[in-house]
Amino acid sequence: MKKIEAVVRVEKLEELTEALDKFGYPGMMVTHIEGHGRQKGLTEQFRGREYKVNFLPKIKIEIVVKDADADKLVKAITGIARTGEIGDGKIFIYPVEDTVRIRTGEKGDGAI
Amino acid sequence: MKKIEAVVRVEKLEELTEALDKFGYPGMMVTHIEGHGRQKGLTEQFRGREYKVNFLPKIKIEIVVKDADADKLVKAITGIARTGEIGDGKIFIYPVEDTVRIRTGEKGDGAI
Amino acid sequence: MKKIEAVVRVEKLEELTEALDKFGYPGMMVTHIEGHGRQKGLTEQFRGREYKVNFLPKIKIEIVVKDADADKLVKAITGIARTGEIGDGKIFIYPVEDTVRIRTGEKGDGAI
Amino acid sequence: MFRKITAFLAIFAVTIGMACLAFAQDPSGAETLAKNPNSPVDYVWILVCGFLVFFMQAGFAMVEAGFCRAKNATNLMAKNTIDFVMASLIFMAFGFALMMGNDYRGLIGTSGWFLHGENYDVGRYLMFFWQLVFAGTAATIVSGAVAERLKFKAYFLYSILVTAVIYPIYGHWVWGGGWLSKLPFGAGHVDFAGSGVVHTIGGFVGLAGALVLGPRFGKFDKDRKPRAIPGHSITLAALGTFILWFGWFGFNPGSTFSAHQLRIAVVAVNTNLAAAAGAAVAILLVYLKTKKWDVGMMLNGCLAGLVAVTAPCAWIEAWAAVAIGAVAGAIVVVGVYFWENRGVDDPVGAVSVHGLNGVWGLISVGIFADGTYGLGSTSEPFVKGLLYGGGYSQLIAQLIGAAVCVSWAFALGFIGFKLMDKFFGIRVSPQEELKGLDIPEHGTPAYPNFYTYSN
Amino acid sequence: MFRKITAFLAIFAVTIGMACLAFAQDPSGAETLAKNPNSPVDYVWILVCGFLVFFMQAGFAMVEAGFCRAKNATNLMAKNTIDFVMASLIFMAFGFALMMGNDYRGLIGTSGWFLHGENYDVGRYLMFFWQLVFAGTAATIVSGAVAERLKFKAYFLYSILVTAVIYPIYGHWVWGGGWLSKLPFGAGHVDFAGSGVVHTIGGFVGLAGALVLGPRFGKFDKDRKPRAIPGHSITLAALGTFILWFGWFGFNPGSTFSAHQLRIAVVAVNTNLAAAAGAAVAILLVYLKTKKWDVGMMLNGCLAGLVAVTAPCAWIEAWAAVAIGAVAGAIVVVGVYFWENRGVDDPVGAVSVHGLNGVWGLISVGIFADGTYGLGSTSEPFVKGLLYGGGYSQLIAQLIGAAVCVSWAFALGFIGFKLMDKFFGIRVSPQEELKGLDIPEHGTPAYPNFYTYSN
Amino acid sequence: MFRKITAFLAIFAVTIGMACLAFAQDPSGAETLAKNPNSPVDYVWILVCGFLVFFMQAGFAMVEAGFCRAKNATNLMAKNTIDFVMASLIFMAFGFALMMGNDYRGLIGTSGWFLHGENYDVGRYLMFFWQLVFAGTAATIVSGAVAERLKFKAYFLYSILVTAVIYPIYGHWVWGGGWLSKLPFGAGHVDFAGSGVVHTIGGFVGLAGALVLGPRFGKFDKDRKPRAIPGHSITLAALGTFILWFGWFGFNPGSTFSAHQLRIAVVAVNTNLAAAAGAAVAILLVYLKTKKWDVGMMLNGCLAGLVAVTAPCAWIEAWAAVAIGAVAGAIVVVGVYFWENRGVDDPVGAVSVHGLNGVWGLISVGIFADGTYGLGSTSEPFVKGLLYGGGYSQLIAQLIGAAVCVSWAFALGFIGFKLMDKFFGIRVSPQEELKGLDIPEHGTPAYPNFYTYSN
Ligand SMILES: Nc1ncnc2c1ncn2[C@@H]1O[C@H](COP(=O)(O)OP(=O)(O)O)[C@@H](O)[C@H]1O
Ligand SMILES: Nc1ncnc2c1ncn2[C@@H]1O[C@H](COP(=O)(O)OP(=O)(O)O)[C@@H](O)[C@H]1O
Ligand SMILES: Nc1ncnc2c1ncn2[C@@H]1O[C@H](COP(=O)(O)OP(=O)(O)O)[C@@H](O)[C@H]1O
Repeated sequence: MKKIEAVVRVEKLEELTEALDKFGYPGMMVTHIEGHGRQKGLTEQFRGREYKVNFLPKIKIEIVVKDADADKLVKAITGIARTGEIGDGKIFIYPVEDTVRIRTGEKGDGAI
Repeated sequence: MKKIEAVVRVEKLEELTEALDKFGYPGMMVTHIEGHGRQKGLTEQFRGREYKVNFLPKIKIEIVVKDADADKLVKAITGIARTGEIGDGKIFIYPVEDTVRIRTGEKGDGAI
Repeated sequence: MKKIEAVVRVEKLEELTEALDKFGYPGMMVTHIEGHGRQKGLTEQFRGREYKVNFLPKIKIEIVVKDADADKLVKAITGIARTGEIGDGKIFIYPVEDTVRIRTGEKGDGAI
Repeated sequence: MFRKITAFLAIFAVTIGMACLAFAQDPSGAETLAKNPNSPVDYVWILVCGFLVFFMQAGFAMVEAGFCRAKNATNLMAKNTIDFVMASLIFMAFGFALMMGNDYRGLIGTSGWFLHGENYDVGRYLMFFWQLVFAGTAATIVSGAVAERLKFKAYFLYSILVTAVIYPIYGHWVWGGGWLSKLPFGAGHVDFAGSGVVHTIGGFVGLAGALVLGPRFGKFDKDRKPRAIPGHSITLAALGTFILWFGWFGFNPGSTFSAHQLRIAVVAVNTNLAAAAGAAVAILLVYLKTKKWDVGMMLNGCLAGLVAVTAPCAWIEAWAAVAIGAVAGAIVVVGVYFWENRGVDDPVGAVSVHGLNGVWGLISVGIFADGTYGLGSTSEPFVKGLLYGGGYSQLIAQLIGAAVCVSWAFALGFIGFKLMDKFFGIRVSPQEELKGLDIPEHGTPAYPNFYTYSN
Repeated sequence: MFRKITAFLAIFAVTIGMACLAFAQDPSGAETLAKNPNSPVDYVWILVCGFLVFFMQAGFAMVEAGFCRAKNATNLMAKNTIDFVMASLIFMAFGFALMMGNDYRGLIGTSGWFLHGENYDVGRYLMFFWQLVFAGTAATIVSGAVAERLKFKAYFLYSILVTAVIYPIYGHWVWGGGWLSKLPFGAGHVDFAGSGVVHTIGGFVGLAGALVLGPRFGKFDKDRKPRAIPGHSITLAALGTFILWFGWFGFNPGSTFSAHQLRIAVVAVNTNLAAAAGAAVAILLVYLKTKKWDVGMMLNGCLAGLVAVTAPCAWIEAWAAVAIGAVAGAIVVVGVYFWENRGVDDPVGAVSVHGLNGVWGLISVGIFADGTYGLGSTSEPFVKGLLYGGGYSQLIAQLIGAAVCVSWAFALGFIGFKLMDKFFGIRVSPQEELKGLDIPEHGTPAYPNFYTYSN
Repeated sequence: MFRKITAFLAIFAVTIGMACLAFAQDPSGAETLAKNPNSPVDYVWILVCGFLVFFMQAGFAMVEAGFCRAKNATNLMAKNTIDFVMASLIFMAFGFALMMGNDYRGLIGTSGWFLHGENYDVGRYLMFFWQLVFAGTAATIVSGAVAERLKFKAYFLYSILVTAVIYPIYGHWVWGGGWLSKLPFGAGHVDFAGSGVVHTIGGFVGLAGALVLGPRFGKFDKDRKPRAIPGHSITLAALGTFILWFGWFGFNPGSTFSAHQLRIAVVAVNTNLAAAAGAAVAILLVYLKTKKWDVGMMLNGCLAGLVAVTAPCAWIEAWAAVAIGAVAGAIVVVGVYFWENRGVDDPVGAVSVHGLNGVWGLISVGIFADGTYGLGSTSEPFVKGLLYGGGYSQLIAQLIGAAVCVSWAFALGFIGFKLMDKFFGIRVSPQEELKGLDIPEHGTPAYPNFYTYSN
């Protein structure tokens, strides 16, 4: 089992969810995070004075998948999340030792 | 060391925290995430028009534990978080290479 | 590749970001989490009645780094995040199998 | 759907259409003006004060929302709107007639249904407007005490009950020439702007509702110890309190129902001083206990002072207003702890603020009234209390009225909520309560763009 | 920067300085008071009502913000402020003269530019103040219909257009002694407090804006099916509605422009009943359809009732106000679905609330006016509609006025927005719209301390 | 606890009880009405305007909360409430007597303590009410300048100092028949509605507080460069501004203290135009500098215009109001940058809005007063400024008054805050400031259901 963790642009969430549903991976955890990277932050202003915001809102999607499916999902996500502009984000792949479905107690790939 | 990551129903947080305290694992990270899975989303409505919300608020609990304690904690969490209804959530177990307690600089199991 | 996950005090975020920038690791994911540990929670009050809050706001910083850089970054973070008081937080190190830069499709260390 | 609409309207037209047949008195106001060329300033005063009283609806909505959780904010907005909506329609149809119609044996009014016929008169409409905004206030007080667990449907029906029966009938007894106003003690039972008629009624109907419903999930721990459930916005609660304070300047001074009573200046000052004293005492008392400056309780204390001074405001002088407000501030603090320790869950403190202090307000008339002013007039009979040589008679009249008010409000409120509970259950399901009422009852979360905790 | 300021001010002084040369009439009010010793109460009434109408600006700001997303809240505050700011300056310079100046062939007014010369008179200033707050209301209605996508710059220019041309010229036709008021049917086209002059104008200029802009990104899915875009704060929306309801008590009763018209009591009652009926019908209709108690629609229904009763409020009795409000509640529900199903995106329902119900309000006069009251006076000619034996003539006058109002507002609004669009493009870029207008246009997020979703 | 309460109240009763002994003048208002049958409309006007002024408390609370961070919102609500609470009690006990009591050598008033004895009179109570709401406004201005770091306790004591000493004594000099009103230049130093008495006082006491406290943690970076600290709710800030604008219509026109001064119409128009001009200039100036439409500064500009026109509003005509407001808008923009660049941290811009523009308002009288109106009367002496042939004398009177006002407010404010700082330290600890004052000082987070950033 592997965990695919993708940091993407906020506006990509909807499309990605639909795609993953199609792949038979409805299950995911979505977190609203703040990203910091190559992409420049915003300049905002309050009562006439400007200030820089170094963090940008990003979406973090985490999915635990069967080893076999990892690659094609990574490809799919990459394809959808890409705009070619700085700030598209990253995908990280981690090892997972086990999964338990709380409702049934099932373990292993069956629980995913 | 292992990391236990549990996605559970919002209303289970309090009970889980108390239980883990008892097990001598006060330390945890709690994140409010949005879950997507088998469980149906909600139908909401605004000014007469209905719309579907595909994400449900869930709680993600992360605890890093000694290898030895992993299983009994997973069992404990499963027991408490289970309702038998779709949407109970999942537990994922990951390998952890090391832990550092910032306050003291300690490393390894002692730092957990 | 390794992932460094640091739970730190909210007020340390700014300083840490600057330091990591210097180390050539601008890229990071920041999450506002609620921490629970040795540190006592707060006592709040509403309309004359007191109540305890068991969770404290903490910042979780995640950075994926080259194996070689892990140690010095952990040291750096520890140094900055330490106050010596209970509640300084923890650093966890996890194995990472691969990284993809969505914008370019690059993989491996080059993508970090 | 359209058929439904047309049907609905047809019925409406017919039912009410009857109205326009009977002949009218002075709908244009020409005669009234001719008779009394000075009336314009009275009309202006009463209407403007009435507008301010109406605005209190916004104040209640904000205070209650601010003191409850985000997951129930939509529901509170719905309830705080629908109660005035139904009050307007029902009070126009029945309430006003029961309260201000021709008296029948001191018990009820019997004329003026649907404001029809000879009620199509500028003077009657003026009085209707004034009484309506008061009825609406009494109705909206309850929503706070039953917040976060009462079904919208039940609240919908409740608001009809209050504005068609509970409020107007008691109102008739005190303000409609009914038996309480004719008690053979002092000047009879008097309640200048409604500590009793409006606030005690609202507060104790609320208590009945809170008791029938039982406490919110999580309000008491296993061993019945009360737990605080913090409200979701102190800024809204404070805004609401300021709006109420502002509106009260219409509520009390406007109750002279005439601008030619220059006593309105004294009423305004007293109203303000009581609010201030109540707030000061409340925050100081809690500070002595917890060493924190408790804003929520200060806001409650401010409202407590306003409620208490509502009955006496026209018959007392400044120092008495301060004293009455100070006691009110103490009562609300003690009251809030009192109910909670007895397992009663009143999310916004409505029972202590309006119920207990409404009673205190009625009683205080019998103590502090200084005999300088009469029944909305500068001439005899003057209202005189204990401290000014009036003896006990006025106090007795006040105690009787207070007792009747509490019993009437609590009894009818209890019966009303119990009956509804029998028929369809007035409390939402535990899951709905846990998730908050906004989505299951209304489908609409109050703050969809914000990350909120639902606990 | 400083040179710029001084320049700016210099020009100001010069342009307007001209004003103070010409001689004045009664700037201190001494003569006016001498002539009419009873005028103070009228001044008080008109000013206080005018203050209430001004306060409606806050109501619109809160309702629109509440019904739109957090990422555009700053922009909505900016627009809802600037429109009244520009209205004040432009209407003082040009609008007032065009609307209330000496009539030229029933088409426009031609005197009183910059309130100068003989306009420096307490009576003229009073009238200016009253007309200004109305102009400001008409202007601010539009911001809701064009919300979440119109550039601030375009809105800035639009508010000049509306208060310098669209509103005052049409206003002259109805209230300035223009041709519509002289139609040879019934009492001529009548619009007591402005269902047409203010609300229909605002609503249909808004429709024009919404059409020129096109729908918001995400409002319709691939196959053109409308999708709900929930507003970010039901509490603010409700607060805003209460503020508007409150302000309307200045808007309608104040339109007698005299406290000696005791009819103000009837106007106040009718205003309130229509709001209640509109809210009740709207929430019930949606309940029949979705089995949820829809707060957003109830608030719209309440405003719909207020808009509709604005024209007839002085000429009808209570039951008619309820009927008119009930129909308005139905119209707003049907209207909201109607526009959405036709691909028109009106984020807050301004077109249905103000546009459609403004028209209904005008028409209702021809149906329900009961002949008991005249043109802001208790004497002939009285306004009489169909149901009271007035026959069709008044109805015809109302229909003509409504048709003219809709065409004028829509045509000029459409041309105005189209022209601006040609010159500099009135819609923000897709990325800006996605991120929300607050940061790209103003640099200031509305809620920087809160975790918000930007979808 | 109960012993404490009773003790507390006993003392109260005794202290103030003294009051009710002395004999009273006209508590019922019967004689007053007999003497002047036209007074009701004046009472109505003054009271209603007074209610509006009171409502400004809500406006200040919302503006300040909106412009500060979520973590200090509870604290701001607490301060904005307690200042009016203490003002009410203290001004009734001492302030009113010092300000409006029998004059002693042009320096202080010396009668009317606790509103007792012959002050139990409708006319005196009316005047007290009016002066009180003004005192409360002066007090609340300061909370913005010292926001996010001043201890609640210190603010509590400060509000006593301001309403017992600083405000009433200066007020006596200008409005109580004191020496400034008798300056041998022009008509003496004049300040129609309080640009100086209320706003300059509040603004410069605020400056003193800000200086004694020093800037907030993080306001300036290592090399002293100012950094923006965005406020947590632009919607609340805008709502507050609308409420203040609304309340100002009571503040300025009501200052005629009589409805028989029809000049109130001119005052209302001028008040509104200055607000609009201030807002327009402020947003345009910032736009020239940053190319963004800055809402925060527009709101400040609007308030700046209102503050500035407060002194001259009754003595100028429309174009002058626009000019004065425009300059005010420029002053507030320049002022905000000016203080920040000098290391002064004024979180909401109170010093520039109220302090600087209060001074400008006083001066503007000497420039733009057009000689058409007198001292709250339509007869001699008329107030005439430079541009209308009044020469320099009025301007000199204004400059002297302004200088005195600034020095008095700053000096006493500075001493007051310094002394408190010596005794118990007026600033919260760095950790408390970092976490926000809400929890350490009050125990109550403002938004417990929302995910907030504490930075
Ligand atoms: N080494 C890293 N570890 C963790 N997160 C990272 C890392 N590098 C980038 N990110 C995340 O990816 C997001 C996009 O990265 P960025 O450098 O801005 O653009 P790009 O990925 O196109 O180069 C960042 O906002 C950050 O959240
Ligand atoms: N493969 C997965 N990867 C990550 N998170 C998952 C996965 N499957 C489920 N989840 C999380 O678990 C939650 C519950 O899963 P769901 O399918 O709704 O119910 P159940 O676990 O009872 O089948 C989801 O909301 C989602 O957050
Ligand atoms: N075993 C653990 N697993 C996950 N998070 C932990 C663990 N132990 C501590 N933490 C996190 O670290 C934070 C600080 O830990 P705490 O015990 O309060 O202080 P200290 O680290 O100084 O002993 C906690 O709030 C929690 O979020």
